[in-house]
Amino acid sequence: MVNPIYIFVIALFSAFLLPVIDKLGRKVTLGVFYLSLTAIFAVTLLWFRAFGEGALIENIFTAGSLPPFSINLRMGTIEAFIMLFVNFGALLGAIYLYGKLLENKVYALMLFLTLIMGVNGLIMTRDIFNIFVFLEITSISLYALIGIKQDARSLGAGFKYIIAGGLASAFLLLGIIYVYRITGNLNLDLIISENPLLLSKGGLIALFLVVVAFLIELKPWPANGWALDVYEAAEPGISAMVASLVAAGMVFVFYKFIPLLPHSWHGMLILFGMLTFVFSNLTGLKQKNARRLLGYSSIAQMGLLMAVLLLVRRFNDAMDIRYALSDIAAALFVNHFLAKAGLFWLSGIINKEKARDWSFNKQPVLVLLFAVFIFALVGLPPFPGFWAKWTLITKLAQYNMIGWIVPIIIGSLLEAAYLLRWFGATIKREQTEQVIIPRYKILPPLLAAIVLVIIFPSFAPYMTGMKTMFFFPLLAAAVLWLLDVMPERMRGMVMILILAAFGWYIYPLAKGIVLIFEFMFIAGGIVISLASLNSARPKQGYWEFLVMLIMSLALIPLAKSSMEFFLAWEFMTVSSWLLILRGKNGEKPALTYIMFSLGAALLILTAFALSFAETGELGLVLLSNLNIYAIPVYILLALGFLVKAAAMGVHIWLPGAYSEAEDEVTPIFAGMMSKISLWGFILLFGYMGNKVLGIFELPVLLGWIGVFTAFFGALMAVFQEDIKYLLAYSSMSQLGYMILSVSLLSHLGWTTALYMSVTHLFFKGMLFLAVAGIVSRIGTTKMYEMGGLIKKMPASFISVLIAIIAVSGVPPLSGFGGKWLLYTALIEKGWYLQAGLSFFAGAIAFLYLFRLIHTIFLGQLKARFREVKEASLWYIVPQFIFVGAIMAISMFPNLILKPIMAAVETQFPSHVNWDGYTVITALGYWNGNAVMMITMGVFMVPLIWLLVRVNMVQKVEQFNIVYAAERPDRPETTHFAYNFFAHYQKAIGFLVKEQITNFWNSVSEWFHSLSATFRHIYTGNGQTYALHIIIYIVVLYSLLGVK
Amino acid sequence: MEHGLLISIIYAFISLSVATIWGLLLGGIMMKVVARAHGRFGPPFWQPIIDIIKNNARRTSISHGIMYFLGPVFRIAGGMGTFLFIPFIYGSMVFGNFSFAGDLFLVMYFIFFGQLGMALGAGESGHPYSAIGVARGLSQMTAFELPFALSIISIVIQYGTLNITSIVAAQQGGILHWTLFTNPLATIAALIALQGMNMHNPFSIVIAPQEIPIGPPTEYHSNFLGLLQTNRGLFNIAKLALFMNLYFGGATNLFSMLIKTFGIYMITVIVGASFPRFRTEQSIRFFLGVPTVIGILAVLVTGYF
Amino acid sequence: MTIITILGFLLIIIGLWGMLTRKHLFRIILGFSIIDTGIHLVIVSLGYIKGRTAPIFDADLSPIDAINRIVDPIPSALVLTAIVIGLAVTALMLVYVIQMHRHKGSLEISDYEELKW
Amino acid sequence: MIKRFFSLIFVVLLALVFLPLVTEIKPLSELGMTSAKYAEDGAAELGAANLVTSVVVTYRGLDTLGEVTVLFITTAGIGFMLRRKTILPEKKRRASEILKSGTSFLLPLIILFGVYIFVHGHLTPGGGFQGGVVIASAIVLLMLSDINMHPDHNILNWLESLSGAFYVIMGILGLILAGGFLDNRFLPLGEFGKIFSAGAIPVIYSLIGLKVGAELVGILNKLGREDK
Amino acid sequence: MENKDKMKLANDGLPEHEKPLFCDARPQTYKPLGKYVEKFLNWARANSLWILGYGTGCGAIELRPLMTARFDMFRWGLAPRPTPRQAGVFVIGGYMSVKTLKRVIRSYEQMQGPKFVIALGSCTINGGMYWDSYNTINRLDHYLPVDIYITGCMPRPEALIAGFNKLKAMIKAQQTDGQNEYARNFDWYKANQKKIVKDWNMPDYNW
Repeated sequence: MVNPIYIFVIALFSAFLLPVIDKLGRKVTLGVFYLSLTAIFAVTLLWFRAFGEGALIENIFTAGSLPPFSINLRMGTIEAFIMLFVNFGALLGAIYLYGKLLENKVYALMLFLTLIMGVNGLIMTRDIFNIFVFLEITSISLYALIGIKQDARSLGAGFKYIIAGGLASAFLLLGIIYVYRITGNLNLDLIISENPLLLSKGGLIALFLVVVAFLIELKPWPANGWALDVYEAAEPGISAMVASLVAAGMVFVFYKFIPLLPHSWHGMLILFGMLTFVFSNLTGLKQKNARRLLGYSSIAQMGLLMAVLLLVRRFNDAMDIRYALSDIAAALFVNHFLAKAGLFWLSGIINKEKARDWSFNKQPVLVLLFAVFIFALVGLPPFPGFWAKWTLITKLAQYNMIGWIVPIIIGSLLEAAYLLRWFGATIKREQTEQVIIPRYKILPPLLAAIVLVIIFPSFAPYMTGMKTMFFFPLLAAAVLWLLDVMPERMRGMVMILILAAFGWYIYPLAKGIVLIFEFMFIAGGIVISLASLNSARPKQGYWEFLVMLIMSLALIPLAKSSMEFFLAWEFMTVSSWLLILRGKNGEKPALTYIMFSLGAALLILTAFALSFAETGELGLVLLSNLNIYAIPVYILLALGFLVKAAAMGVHIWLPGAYSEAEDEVTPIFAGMMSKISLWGFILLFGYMGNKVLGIFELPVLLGWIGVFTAFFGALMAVFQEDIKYLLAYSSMSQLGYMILSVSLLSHLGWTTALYMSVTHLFFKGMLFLAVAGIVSRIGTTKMYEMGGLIKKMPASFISVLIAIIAVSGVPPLSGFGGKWLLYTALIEKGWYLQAGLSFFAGAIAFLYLFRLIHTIFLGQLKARFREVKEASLWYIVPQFIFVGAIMAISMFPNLILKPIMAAVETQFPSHVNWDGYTVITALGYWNGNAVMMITMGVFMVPLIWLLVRVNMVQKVEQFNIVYAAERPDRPETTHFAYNFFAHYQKAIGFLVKEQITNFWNSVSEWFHSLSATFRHIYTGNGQTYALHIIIYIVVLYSLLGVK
Repeated sequence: MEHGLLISIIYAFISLSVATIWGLLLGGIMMKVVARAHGRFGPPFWQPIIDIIKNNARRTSISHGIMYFLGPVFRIAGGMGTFLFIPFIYGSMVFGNFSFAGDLFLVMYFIFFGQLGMALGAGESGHPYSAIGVARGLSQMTAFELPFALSIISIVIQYGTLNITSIVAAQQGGILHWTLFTNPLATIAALIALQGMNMHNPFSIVIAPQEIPIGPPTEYHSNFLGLLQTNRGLFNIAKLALFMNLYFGGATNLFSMLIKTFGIYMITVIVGASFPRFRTEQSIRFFLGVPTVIGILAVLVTGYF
Repeated sequence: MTIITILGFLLIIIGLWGMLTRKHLFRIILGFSIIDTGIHLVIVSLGYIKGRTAPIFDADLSPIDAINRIVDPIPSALVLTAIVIGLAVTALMLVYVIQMHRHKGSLEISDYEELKW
Repeated sequence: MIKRFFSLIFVVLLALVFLPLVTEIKPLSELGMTSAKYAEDGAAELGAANLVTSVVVTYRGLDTLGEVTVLFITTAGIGFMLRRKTILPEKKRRASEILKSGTSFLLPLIILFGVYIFVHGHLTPGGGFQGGVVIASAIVLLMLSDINMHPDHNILNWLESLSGAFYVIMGILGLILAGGFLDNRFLPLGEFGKIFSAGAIPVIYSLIGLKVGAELVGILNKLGREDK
Repeated sequence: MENKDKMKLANDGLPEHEKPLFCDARPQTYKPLGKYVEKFLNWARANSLWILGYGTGCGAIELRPLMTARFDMFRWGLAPRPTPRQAGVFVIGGYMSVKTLKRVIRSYEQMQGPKFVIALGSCTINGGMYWDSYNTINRLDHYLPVDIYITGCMPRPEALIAGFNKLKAMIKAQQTDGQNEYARNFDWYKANQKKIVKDWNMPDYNW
């Protein structure tokens, strides 16, 4: 193997000779320069491969004597791993800086080389004074390189950096010399083995000084203002180096010192790491400058990494180099390293200071890169951050360190908040000017992104026992993305074919309740997707995310382990979020949606982690074996699913998400995605049954939440002016019924829930599709702007009519079955008051349903819609498929009730008898078929009477109304639609004052003002920053309790 | 059902006819009663029937569209259906109706069928007063349904069944077995709700004749109006029959049915003659206040004590 | 505990105080230099053993009894490196100050606060 | 003011943090294990009379290489930072006669002294760094006495580059021919205490001396210029 | 049936873009049904007279007492109705100004047939005390087919009752057919109406 010393040799040799070579011309110099970097990278690559094949750790001695008498280096698996990325990053960084390097003096090349050498040295050396030397080489090269951009800002930032770095190295030097004085040598390994010597008071102080110096280099909160300034002001190529390469070196040095640290220090240091993670992210919330924002994120990630480095020491897992990334810290490191460097590079390409000035949605390459980096940072699958977070939280739970999960969750959410907000805003902003992309500048982020994606197989250890099909959503999305050249409708057909094939593939795997869900997702997905074929306009990213969403939905019920479940869950979250973001005004609702969804996901993750901690396995079945953690797991899962179901209190994401998503997607959200929370509850109750917390039976509590959701959802729907908002709240209300009935934990209850969810899919699909069709024709979603469309869109009217009769539960259509089952089940269980309230909610549903159909189809047609045509067939056909389905199950409820009851019977004993078409429970009976027949009969009699006399009927036009002996002026003033239920608002509108929205808004506001408060510590004054460092040292010292 | 389809249709027809005629006459009688109370003669008690004939005898009519045309059909189909799902006279083959098809909840929800259809028809007329009237009617409906539903739940708890026939059966054997006496709270709540359902004063804002010329049916006339008026009689009887069955021991023969429905309707008339009109939000608040509390008490008393 | 060590620490503290309180950029650099010097003093003082001689072999000092007669050579070696590095950092700071002055014409640290929050 | 107050408090607190280092750590009385080994075997192993030099150049040779690198990147950095066109300052007081004649008299002596120091680095106190600084001081003296004199940029560059490169080559030679990187024993150790002894140490120290001298001159030269 | 276009009304009073908002069919004449059937139906019509009380003039004051306990019009099957759609008898309560005439025509046309008009007071007959006013019409039956005139200024409620009873008798005897008369002489009526009402911004026939 090549002696790693040659890394130094190559770097130094070319650095020393470059000024001379430069006489031959800059091209030659650059050639040598890139050659050297490539050679260095090649050396590390060789080593990495060797370790992959099982090589042993190698110590490299210098000066012909053995340590501790001479300096030695070490090349081990971890070193090789880190250096691989460092040198890869260095190469990319150098490529990125090509332009700058070309135009600046040769010094820049030399400095770059020494910087790389310094970092490599930091990683390899085992001599503590040598660490100091390499640190200084790194720092000084960096100080000089920051000056590549010569303006007052970057110089000021650089100077602050030097002050901070100088202080850190001063303390480091003091510490090192005292460590030497006490242990008598400078070799790290020897010092570690003679650790007890350092446990004296003086020794601990010396150690403290060393550690604190590296902490400061890691930019801990709040002593990190100088670093932020550098990130903000320096040339982005350099910032990328600071955030990735240099940080990697520092982290690794810190890692080297960990064995020296007394155990009593760990907790406090982890705390400080976590504080950095949380507070940097918090402060980032308010940040408007793109690079400074990245700076906050970098610092936060470093804090997390530091905490994790200390935490993972308790996990005692052996690291396998073949799967280097199976180490949490390594995965976090790689994730951060590539993503952050990539983002900094991107920021250099876009070259806009303010994050809100970024806009490049017409340049797919940039969008894609941005997405990959942001998603990786947020920790979405399949990027390393996802696996790292998953493992970290499960391990923390397993090793009984649950408390640490809290800051991780809070910090992650805060980080997601500003990153995803940024992402959403950037993607949505209309691009006005072309971003010029020099080829050499786009290459590095491109490579980084590719690596982020293709290191995916390295996570194989996480995926043991996981079915391949859980990656099908990604695969399908990728396939559709590659088919981008095809005509849009063709792509849609392919997507539907994929769904059908997928349905065929999973059909044998599903039975019972799962089969019902699969039926809803696949069949419903196919039918609803038909509507999206209506336009041949290219829709970037539409089919991809749609297929991903539907497939991940279908996969969730098939999940056998919590890993599978969570992965599919995250795929679902991401794809649905992106679909919302595609909507015209989707930016804000998408953010709210993703924040709540991520919050829910993290709750679920924590629950799974706790379950893993207790049972030691990931199988979902094991939820039923839980004992110690049963209650917390139960509550966490329930909370997570409640958020997804948009239950009362956490519903505020729903209206925006549903209504701002594209019209063709909303039926999928409302009809299918919302049901996934129902599946969650079925899972939860199915495995864990009833649990009692204090005097509360948790399902009873959930039932109350459900019924209040139903009630308030309905009430809020009544007061909406926007049709999609109305339907969204209506969905929320319906979900409330389902939560209520599934919480009953009885045969009838579950039957109700499943029956409702299937019928809800049908009628919500119809309603949203009808609305989509209408909106596609008239271009507004405000109901009071519509009116009288029945004559223009009779087919849509019929479908909406059938749907609202079904939703309201009026016999003879299928909705009544749901209501009947619900009340029967509730009364059977003894939940009387719930039954009363849900009856009230059901009555309120009439209000919004009538308003819906009236203000759209009835009343006065507006002049500008006089030429409107019926919605396109692409909308009508799926609606009538659903109409057919509803009519069928209304006529023959057995079609659906019998399979559902049979499926539920595996869980609960059935008390239901059948007599022909009559369902007989202990309480009552219902014959859907007979009701249908009788209704049709009694309907025919008066109809015939009217038809007999139809001749005398004169058909009139819309203004032929009695209008107090006047003629109507305009349709707008004659159509009663706005504030339709004004008196209702007057009577009980106070119940739906926006208190919950206000609550969440104030939570957000509170975080933002907290952020604003905290960031004021960064005064911009270099001296103050120095003082921060001193304060940090003193405070940490006193908290560590060095004695 | 032991008899054939044709027989049951004939029975249903008889039952419907009796109910409709009785319902219309009941309306006429009440008009007479009120007139006597005013010191007038009042119209003849068969006046409603003349009105219906007159309306059907109209030579012209206009239609605003299909839904407008079908609205009254929905309305009367709702009335007929509701009635047919209620066993009219306990133990009677002819007046047993189609109660085999569903139970109490079916009846409660079928009530909405007609209202919904009517609302849609009225909506298509394009007249703003119709829409305003419907908005008021629906709002008020949600409010009085709550005490009514609570009362029903209380009854279901009390008798352990949703089957109306069984509920009537349980009340047989003396006046003290009536729900009126065994569960007075539920009865009171339901009777207050009934006032709302009947849309007499003080809950008549929906059809405020001068403000929004009789509200939803403001555009209906001729034979459409004829159907609506027929339904008014029939539907009235359906409601009264339901209340009779649930709270007043049902009826074992035609005569007791006449007496009981008359009595129950009398309550509405007395209340209507004694009170002025509530505004919509006042009536909503009213129903969500005392009657709901009574209903909750009824549920609590029967369900949990 | 030797007087040199104490002196070293005193210099460190004085330098730090200067760095934290002086507004002028050159004085801040001066403060830094004082800290550096203090540290160098501490380093050297830690290697000193009372009554011993420098670790250079000559007529007076043979390698055989060196172990009992010489002071610790390592701190001397280290301080050499430390001095050079200190010099380097100081030089770089000075260059920064020159450039900063060139761009903004000010030598007050409080004039370089536009980056904040 | 409040900042001053905080500074005072925390500097005092920091002093308190340092206090145990002064009070607890007793003055050294025995050599530590590493230095004891150096004292016992250093002379024999490396053949250098100056033990500090052995440590500096060989035992901790990597540090020294780093140190040289630091100096090197400092010059590079300064060159990089001051990369705008610069000229010599115009208003410059002419050197006094005493300085001029003193310079012409002392210059060779000082350079000679510097060369002596780094060539004898392995025998007597001093070495490459010290020698380099002395040489640089001679050049500075020259620059002070003659305002028109400024060192040739090219020569400095070549000197720096080549001496640095040769230093690295020395290291590699040690790696290939002797025990490890920067091992001085690929050249004969020679007779203890003589000038041609201690293997490559004098060579390395000479290279360091040249390099340090060139770099320091370079730094001063660059810092002494002004904007155009 | 004649030419279809001749059946349509021109609706010239309406701006072009509003024409589709109004029905343009002509009123038609209706034949009575079979003898006995029609007799029965006329009985029902006569016994259920729903009044459209349009208080156009002072006569409206005399209409109100009819509803009181003293006169009790309900016993003859008379009932007030708030909307012309449902009413069968139009009681014109006195003098007709140009402005009210327009509304009266509209309301009359919106009533469903068979429909009857009772005109109260001298003003409807010959203009009464306003006979030379610039703002009132003199003879109502130039504009609408009137079935019964009740004279007086104002006629007492008793006179009204007598008028109603006369109307009932006429209906039963099938002696009055204002709806058909209006349809037959539609063009004449319309021309008269338009002579008076200058701002004719309605369709020619208000369905």
